[in-house]
Amino acid sequence: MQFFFEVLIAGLLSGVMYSLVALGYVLIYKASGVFNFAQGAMVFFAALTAVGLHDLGLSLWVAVPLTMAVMVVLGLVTERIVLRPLVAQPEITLFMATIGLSFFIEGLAQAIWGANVRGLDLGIDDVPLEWLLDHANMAISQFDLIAAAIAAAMVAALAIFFSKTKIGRALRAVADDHQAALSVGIPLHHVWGVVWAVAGFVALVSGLLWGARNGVQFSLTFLALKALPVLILGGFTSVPGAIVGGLIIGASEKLAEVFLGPYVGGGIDGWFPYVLALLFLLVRPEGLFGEKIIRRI
Amino acid sequence: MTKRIGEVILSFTNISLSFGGVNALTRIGFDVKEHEIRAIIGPNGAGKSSMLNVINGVYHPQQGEIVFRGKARRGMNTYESAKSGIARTFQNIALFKGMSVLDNIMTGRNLKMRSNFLLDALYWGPAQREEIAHRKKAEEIIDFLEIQHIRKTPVGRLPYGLQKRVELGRALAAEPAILLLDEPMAGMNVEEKQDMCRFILDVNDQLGTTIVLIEHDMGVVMDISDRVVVLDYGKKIADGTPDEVRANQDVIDAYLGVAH
Amino acid sequence: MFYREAGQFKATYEEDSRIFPIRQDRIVFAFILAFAFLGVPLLASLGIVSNYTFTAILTPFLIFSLAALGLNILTGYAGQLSLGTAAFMAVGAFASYNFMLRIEGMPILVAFMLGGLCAAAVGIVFGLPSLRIRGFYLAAATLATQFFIVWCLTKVGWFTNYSSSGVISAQKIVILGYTFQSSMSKYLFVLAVVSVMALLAKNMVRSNIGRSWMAIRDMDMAAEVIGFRPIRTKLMAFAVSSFYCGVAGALFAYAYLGTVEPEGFNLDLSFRILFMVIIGGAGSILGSFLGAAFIVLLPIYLNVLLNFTEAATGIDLPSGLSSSVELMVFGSLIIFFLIVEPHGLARLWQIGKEKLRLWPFPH
Amino acid sequence: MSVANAAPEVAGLDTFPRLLLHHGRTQGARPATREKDLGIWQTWNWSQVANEVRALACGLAELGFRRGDNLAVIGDNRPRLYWAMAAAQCLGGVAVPLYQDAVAAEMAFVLQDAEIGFAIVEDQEQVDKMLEIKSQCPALGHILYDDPRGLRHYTQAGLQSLEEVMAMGRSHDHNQPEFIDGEISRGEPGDIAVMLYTSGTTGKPKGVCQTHSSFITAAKSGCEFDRLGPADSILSYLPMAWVGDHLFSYAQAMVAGFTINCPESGDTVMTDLREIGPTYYFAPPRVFENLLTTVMIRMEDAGRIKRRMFDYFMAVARRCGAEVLDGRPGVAAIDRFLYAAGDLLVYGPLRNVLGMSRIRVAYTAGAAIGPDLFRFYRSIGVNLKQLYGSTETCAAVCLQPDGEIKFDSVGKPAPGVEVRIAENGEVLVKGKMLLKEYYKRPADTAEAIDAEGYFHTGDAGFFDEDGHLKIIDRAKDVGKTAGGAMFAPNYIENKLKFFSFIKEAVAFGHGREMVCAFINIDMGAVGNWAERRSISYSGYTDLAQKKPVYELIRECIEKANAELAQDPMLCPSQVHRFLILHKELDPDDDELTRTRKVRRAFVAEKYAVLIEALYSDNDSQFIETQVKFEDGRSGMVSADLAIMDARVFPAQAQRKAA
Amino acid sequence: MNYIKTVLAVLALAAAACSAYAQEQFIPAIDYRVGPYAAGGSGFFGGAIDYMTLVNMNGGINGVKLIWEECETEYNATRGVECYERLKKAHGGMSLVEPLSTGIAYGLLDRVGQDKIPMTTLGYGRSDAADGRVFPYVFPLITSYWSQAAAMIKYLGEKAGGLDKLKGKKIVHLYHDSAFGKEPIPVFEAFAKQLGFELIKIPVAHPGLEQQAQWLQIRQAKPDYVILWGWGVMNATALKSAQRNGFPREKILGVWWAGSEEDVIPAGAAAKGYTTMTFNTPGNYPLLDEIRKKVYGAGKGNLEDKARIGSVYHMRGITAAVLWVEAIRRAQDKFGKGKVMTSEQVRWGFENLNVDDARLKALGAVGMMPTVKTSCLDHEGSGATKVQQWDGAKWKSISPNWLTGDKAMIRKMVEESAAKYAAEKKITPRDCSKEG
Repeated sequence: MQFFFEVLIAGLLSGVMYSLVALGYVLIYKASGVFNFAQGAMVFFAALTAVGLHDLGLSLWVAVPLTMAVMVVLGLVTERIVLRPLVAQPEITLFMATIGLSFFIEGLAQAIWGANVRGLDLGIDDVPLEWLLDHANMAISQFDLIAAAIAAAMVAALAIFFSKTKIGRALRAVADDHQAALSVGIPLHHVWGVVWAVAGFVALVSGLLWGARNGVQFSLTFLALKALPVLILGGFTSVPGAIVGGLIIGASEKLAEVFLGPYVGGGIDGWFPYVLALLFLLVRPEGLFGEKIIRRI
Repeated sequence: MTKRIGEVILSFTNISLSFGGVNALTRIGFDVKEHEIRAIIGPNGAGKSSMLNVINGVYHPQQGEIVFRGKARRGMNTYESAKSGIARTFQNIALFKGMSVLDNIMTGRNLKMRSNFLLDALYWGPAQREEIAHRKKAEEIIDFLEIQHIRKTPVGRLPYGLQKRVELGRALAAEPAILLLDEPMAGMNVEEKQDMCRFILDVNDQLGTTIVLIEHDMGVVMDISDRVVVLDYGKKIADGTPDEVRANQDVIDAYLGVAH
Repeated sequence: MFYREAGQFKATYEEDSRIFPIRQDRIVFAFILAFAFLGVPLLASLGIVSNYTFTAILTPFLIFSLAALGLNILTGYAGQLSLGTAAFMAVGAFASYNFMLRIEGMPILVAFMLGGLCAAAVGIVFGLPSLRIRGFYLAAATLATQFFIVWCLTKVGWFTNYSSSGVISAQKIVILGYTFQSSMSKYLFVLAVVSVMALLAKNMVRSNIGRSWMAIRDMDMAAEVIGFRPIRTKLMAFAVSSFYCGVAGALFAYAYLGTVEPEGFNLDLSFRILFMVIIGGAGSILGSFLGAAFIVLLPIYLNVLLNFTEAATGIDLPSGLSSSVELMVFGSLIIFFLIVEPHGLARLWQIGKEKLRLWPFPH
Repeated sequence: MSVANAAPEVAGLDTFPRLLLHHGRTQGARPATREKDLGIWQTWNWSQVANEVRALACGLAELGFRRGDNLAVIGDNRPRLYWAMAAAQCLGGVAVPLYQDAVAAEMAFVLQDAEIGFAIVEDQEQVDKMLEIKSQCPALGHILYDDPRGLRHYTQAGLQSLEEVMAMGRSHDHNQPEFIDGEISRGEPGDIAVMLYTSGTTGKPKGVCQTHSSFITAAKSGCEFDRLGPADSILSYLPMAWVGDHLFSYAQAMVAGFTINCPESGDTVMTDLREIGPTYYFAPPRVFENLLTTVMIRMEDAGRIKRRMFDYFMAVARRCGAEVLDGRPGVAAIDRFLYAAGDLLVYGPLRNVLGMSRIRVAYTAGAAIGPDLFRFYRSIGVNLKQLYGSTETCAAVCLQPDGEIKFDSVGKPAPGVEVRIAENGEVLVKGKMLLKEYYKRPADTAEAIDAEGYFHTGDAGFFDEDGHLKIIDRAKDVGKTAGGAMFAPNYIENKLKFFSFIKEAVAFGHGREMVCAFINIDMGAVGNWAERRSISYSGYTDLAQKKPVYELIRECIEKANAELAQDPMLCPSQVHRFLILHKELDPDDDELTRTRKVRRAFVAEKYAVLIEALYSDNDSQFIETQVKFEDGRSGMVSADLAIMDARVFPAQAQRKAA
Repeated sequence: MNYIKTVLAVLALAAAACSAYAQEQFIPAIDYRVGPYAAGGSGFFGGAIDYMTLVNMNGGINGVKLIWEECETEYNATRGVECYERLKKAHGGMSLVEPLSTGIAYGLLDRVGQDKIPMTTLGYGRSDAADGRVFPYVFPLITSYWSQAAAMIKYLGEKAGGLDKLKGKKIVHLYHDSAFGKEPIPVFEAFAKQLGFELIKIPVAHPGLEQQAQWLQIRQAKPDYVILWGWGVMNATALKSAQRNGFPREKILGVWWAGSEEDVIPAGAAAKGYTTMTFNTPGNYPLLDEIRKKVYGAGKGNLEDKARIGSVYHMRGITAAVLWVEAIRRAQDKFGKGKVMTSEQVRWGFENLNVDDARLKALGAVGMMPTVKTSCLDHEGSGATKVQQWDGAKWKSISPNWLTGDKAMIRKMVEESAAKYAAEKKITPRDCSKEG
């Protein structure tokens, strides 16, 4: 039983990390209806830029805000060059465009910073908490706990941003109804620009955390694959969905791998979250917190 | 010009339908006779569309009985309904936008097609013969509705009025026993309305199709229907010939109420 | 401009419903086919077309076209977004391999058919969720197929005949005693298979089954009301699409790579094929070919072009940088094409053709 | 064309039914009639047509149609209506095609005049008209319709579908197969085959009786002239009641055995033309003009490069196109090369989009055609020619031979036709193709055909040095100005109408000091012109009174004046003042004939106020006019019309002298 | 370097089929410098190109200059095949091919046989290709996965104090869930049976960004050793996860694809103490100095970052190039010095390699790589490996001698597997006794 909890807690903690990545997708999808496949590339780009600047001798305190600025510019430019000309096109086209964008960003990142892998030390030791190890024989990494805290803080910050600031409210209006938002005079492009910038920020945070966890390297772009089932489960448009979905996916994938894996040869955490999400969707086609799709005739 | 109105082919008793506690229809009962034009009218939100959706199996009423051709049914789904000869049009045009007018009308014939996908893939022998036989039928409908000039145009590019006509064509292609028309004249100009009326009357007259139609515009309906049911807030408030309905005080109130 | 349609009237429905109703199109198409079947081999025998063209460009182009065609049936015609194409290809490849391996004297074409059918069966199973799920949710859900199938093929040794490397080595293609060994003969083999299957696909999409797919795609509620059964229609689309992908996968293994590992059929491949469909044009048979050509050829030409530019200008980018620039240009071009014509190259072609037909009038 | 494509030369083929039977026997499998219906070109071959006509004829006979009876045929160009004419002729009856767009009242006159007992009509619309006037036409006992749509509940006596009649006929023919053959053999070439009502610019229409012989002669000479044969095909889209259509779609088709193609509907003529791509084509100048206008308007929207290419090659075509078409020597090699390039890039595609790729011979007639217009079609390789004729002459007096095309002449007399110019300049014609008589109007007949057998055409004209006939105007319209100079209003009007911006013009000057004119602008061309200059307008009346439009028209008139000044005879006819009418002249308002000729006298009377204003010093005039709308209602249109002066030029000859 | 590349590119484009390169031996560089594995690709091919540059600077192979052309594959099999086909006939025909990618190597397996071009797969690819009778054109030089697995067991046995001490021990095989990770399983299973240790197989799904579940299982199992058979990001993640689960890195033994700087740097401090297999001894050698001095000194070095000279991948690339050059040299000895060798002749060279200590000494690479002696039967030629340990800043060799596992056993498995392949593909193995 103790082992079960250990796995569960580990799963929940990884789940938070997944949520963090998923959050970026949700923001953009919610505001502009674009499934931004390039979010993974953005995570990679953000992390690489921060580390690259750091390696040039800047302190993290300078490198991170600088990267933030770069991400905002990237977001705004993307909105202007890629999305605006494609407005009102089918979702799939936009989706494809973001894949093209991800190629571009991946190429750009490597062109600027090279293909070398880099380590990132945020100064948080990724070691099990001694106390827990000693008393409960549970290996819970303090890094994970801190990362979870950061993720939670982020969600809280986003919540405040959405509900308290003018632009945040505009964003919600846009998410609810593009037409309505237009008619009350909210500049749609402006809002989209902001959303992309915010998504860039989310990418930076997840890039830093994941980069510190696994090293800053191209494979960070694969994080998209971890975020997808979270999105399906939680719903593309729901911030709480991303969090809850992440927790469910994280926990279940670990439990499945540990307790189910050995019976089928293991390595199932690649597909298990997807199958889980799929089964879930069969029951609730719009995801956990997604808006119910009403079919009118 | 005499009409051969036949026996009752479709009747409703005590139909009630609700969505999450909101009553859309409350104990509705009326019947439809063969070869007649039966109109369901009422102010917005009166439950007209719900009624139509009940008829062709999109909604399943919680209560009540539907008898179609002497057989009671309640849980019939849309496919079975189509199979048994009920075709319909939609209030907001539901054409297949990516397909041509001809293809849209051909889809209406799908239930009459026997060939399977393997033969389709070969496009040979029976499959081709069948396709051509149905093409001919579709062409007759195109001719009937006078839309020859747009035969191969993708429907998405057509103006609204023509789209409505194509949709009628698609429904007719199924050679239905009962044709349900959901606000066939909504959003049309006077000329288009006249055309549509002519087509509806022609369909009824020449093909003998029973027509159940919903319409918001009372004037048009009164001119072309044989009998009219009036709904208001999900309840039936009148039923009878256009003249009877016109004289009915409840109807006048309901419509005046809307007018305010 | 080159169309002379006046006088090409149709006196029967047979004539009117031909695949190429315009005579000029028929001529051009016949020319293309003749060129592909006779001209290219002839040029090759003259030494103008090299082996490289066959094995590295034409053969993969045709195979990817077939896979894109399969996905196009599902996504472009039936409107069901799928990211599991590579998995269906894998099923086709591995199933064909096993049929060949385990049944003595199995004719290769039958093995391909059976491989395709296995893919179709898998397609039906994984298509079941489409009855309830739509759009991106479905797309993401099809990823389950992608990962699960590849996992299964890696995991279950039987599929790879317990090969220690977990790979399969495709048997020789032998038909009626003739071994398709040379690159040209493999090309011709693939070309024949792809041509026939493209024809069948075209026939399907212009008859009732195709209309049922498009109806479901355009307005599923209305499709149901006029009597198309969504279950049947969607699953049929999944089955046919997967069949095509399965055969493409088998060709990929047999006529192209030779030895494949399950990992070869990864998500990357699925994405590439989806790209072909979208860039080429969803809902267009021709689009599948154009898209495949674009995605297969573009990186090669970019690579060649970049090398050439470097050489011509004397600027020598570090190897890593030039590769990165290549990737950036590729990404940008995709975005560019999507912006210029979101409905794909086929639409561009269509517009161009319309322009030629209306020439000298503007479109 | 191949050898096979030659008109049959068999003796005894002297009536249309015999010709039909001959084709049914000798080229039974070749297409005779096509009709765009249900999405495809339904095709009947000659033997099928022969059978259908037999059935129809027998059916008619069964219903009591007898030798000498007149059969009204009313409707769009439908195969069965053409067959009906043949069926009537089989029985020794006379086909009387009527203009299908005429209102019931107009039809009533013809039905009464021709004592019609049988009418074969197209559809419900025509049936309704028949029923409406039935009481006025007691003889009308049978109304047979082609398209049963909407007629299910019509229970009137004598109303029957053609289908039924033909079924009846088939069994009749089956029972007495010799009947119809006997009837056909009793037919004489001198029998009246068809009666065409002339719309007539004045008075009530007259029935022109034409015999088999006259139409067959006319058709034969035309077919030989242009080597028409069974392989040719034509689009039959002009009113069946019009002599041109009867000649081309019926008589010549029967003689040469070529295919006629009936369009799906009036709206789809252009598409159908393009699909069929006929080899032989006829259209009045108006159609060619509209086509050219469409071409020019559409080219305006083309991209800059394409437009420049188009303009460049059109210039090349103007330079040498007509010469290349005529195969005349003396075209520079470079021009030949450029023309070939142009043919690939512009002319060929243009012919294709206009549906004229396969045309060997195209004719125009009925009104004067502008030289620019004429030259345009010839220069892009369409062998467009003019012919001259009238209902009374089976439309076959003069034809332009290949290679001898002059823009301002109507060609040489057709084989077997004698043409003479009377002293007063009127064109007189004699030949086998002349009418037999005006139906029940001996006085009119005697007036039209003089003792020597010459038919007085009423047109004024003269032969030029090459023996080509030039037509200037209606003889009776040619007048004199107060100064004594010749005044040919039509000539002036046509000159003006050659400008694409001017749709209609009415010139006045008889007995006046100077010539003045009313102008109708062409809504399409001027509207487009205005849009490109961002001049906004609400409708015709508004647009017509715009100052820039007046200036535009003034430029056109001054150009015409300059041309008129070239000819000493016509120099005094230059237009001094003009105004643009506030409404379009309309046949519904009786201002034009159904064939869109101006009813000069009527217009002069209706707009007397305006004419006075033209000859006064006023620069504007108020007018209020009643108009009829399409739905039959009528209303008033009023406007304050501006009047403008146009520059006139001194006569060339005088200047030289001076 | 710049000049050469420019010239080559121009020539390649202008007249690819031309045969004017009489004095140049063409070797393609089918590499990958973008994507998740770019670090490995750029290091390996950087090393190979650096060495070839050096050879040319030193006058080529008996006067025959080497030329090469790069082609980006993005580690994608289709593009790799395209590159191969594109370069196959370039510059007078390729002498040999080294794809450094399992997927591409499989794609080329049949092709090289048909084209008669030898393919080297240094330390990856099919282990059974060591049987030169069935795979005449494939050379898994130095060591295959199976040899490596055997060496691993030998090392762990030594570490435990003798192979017999492994009895009863628990060894986890943590592997990339793909053909690559599964390859050594038969060997481990055979040893587990023979030596009596418990083998626990734990797969990690690609790409392996998240391994908490696997490491919890490992923590639960409390193994004595963990064999890390990983690739790409999986390695760094594994080390980090080991750290967060308190598993000592000293007890992790990585495969050589998990044993480069690129695998440990991202893991930072978590990698310290981690051991892996390698077939180069880390350190500095005269050869490296020569490259530094001559090649980089002249500004012709291929690596952007000079610090990477002598890194694992770089050295591995040099090693590959050394073997290529030696094979060509060997072929020249037989077929004519100073001549350009055909690929068939180069193949013979590969089959008759004999890079002994003397030769290595001449090259300035003694100890950097094991000696290699191939034959018709044995295309591997060595099987010797070393174990290295990450001290937090660099790799250090911790096995003084070259390690070789149970050669006889591996050979038996190779022959069985090759025979099965031959049967499946209907190949008649060569008779080695008849080979020259």
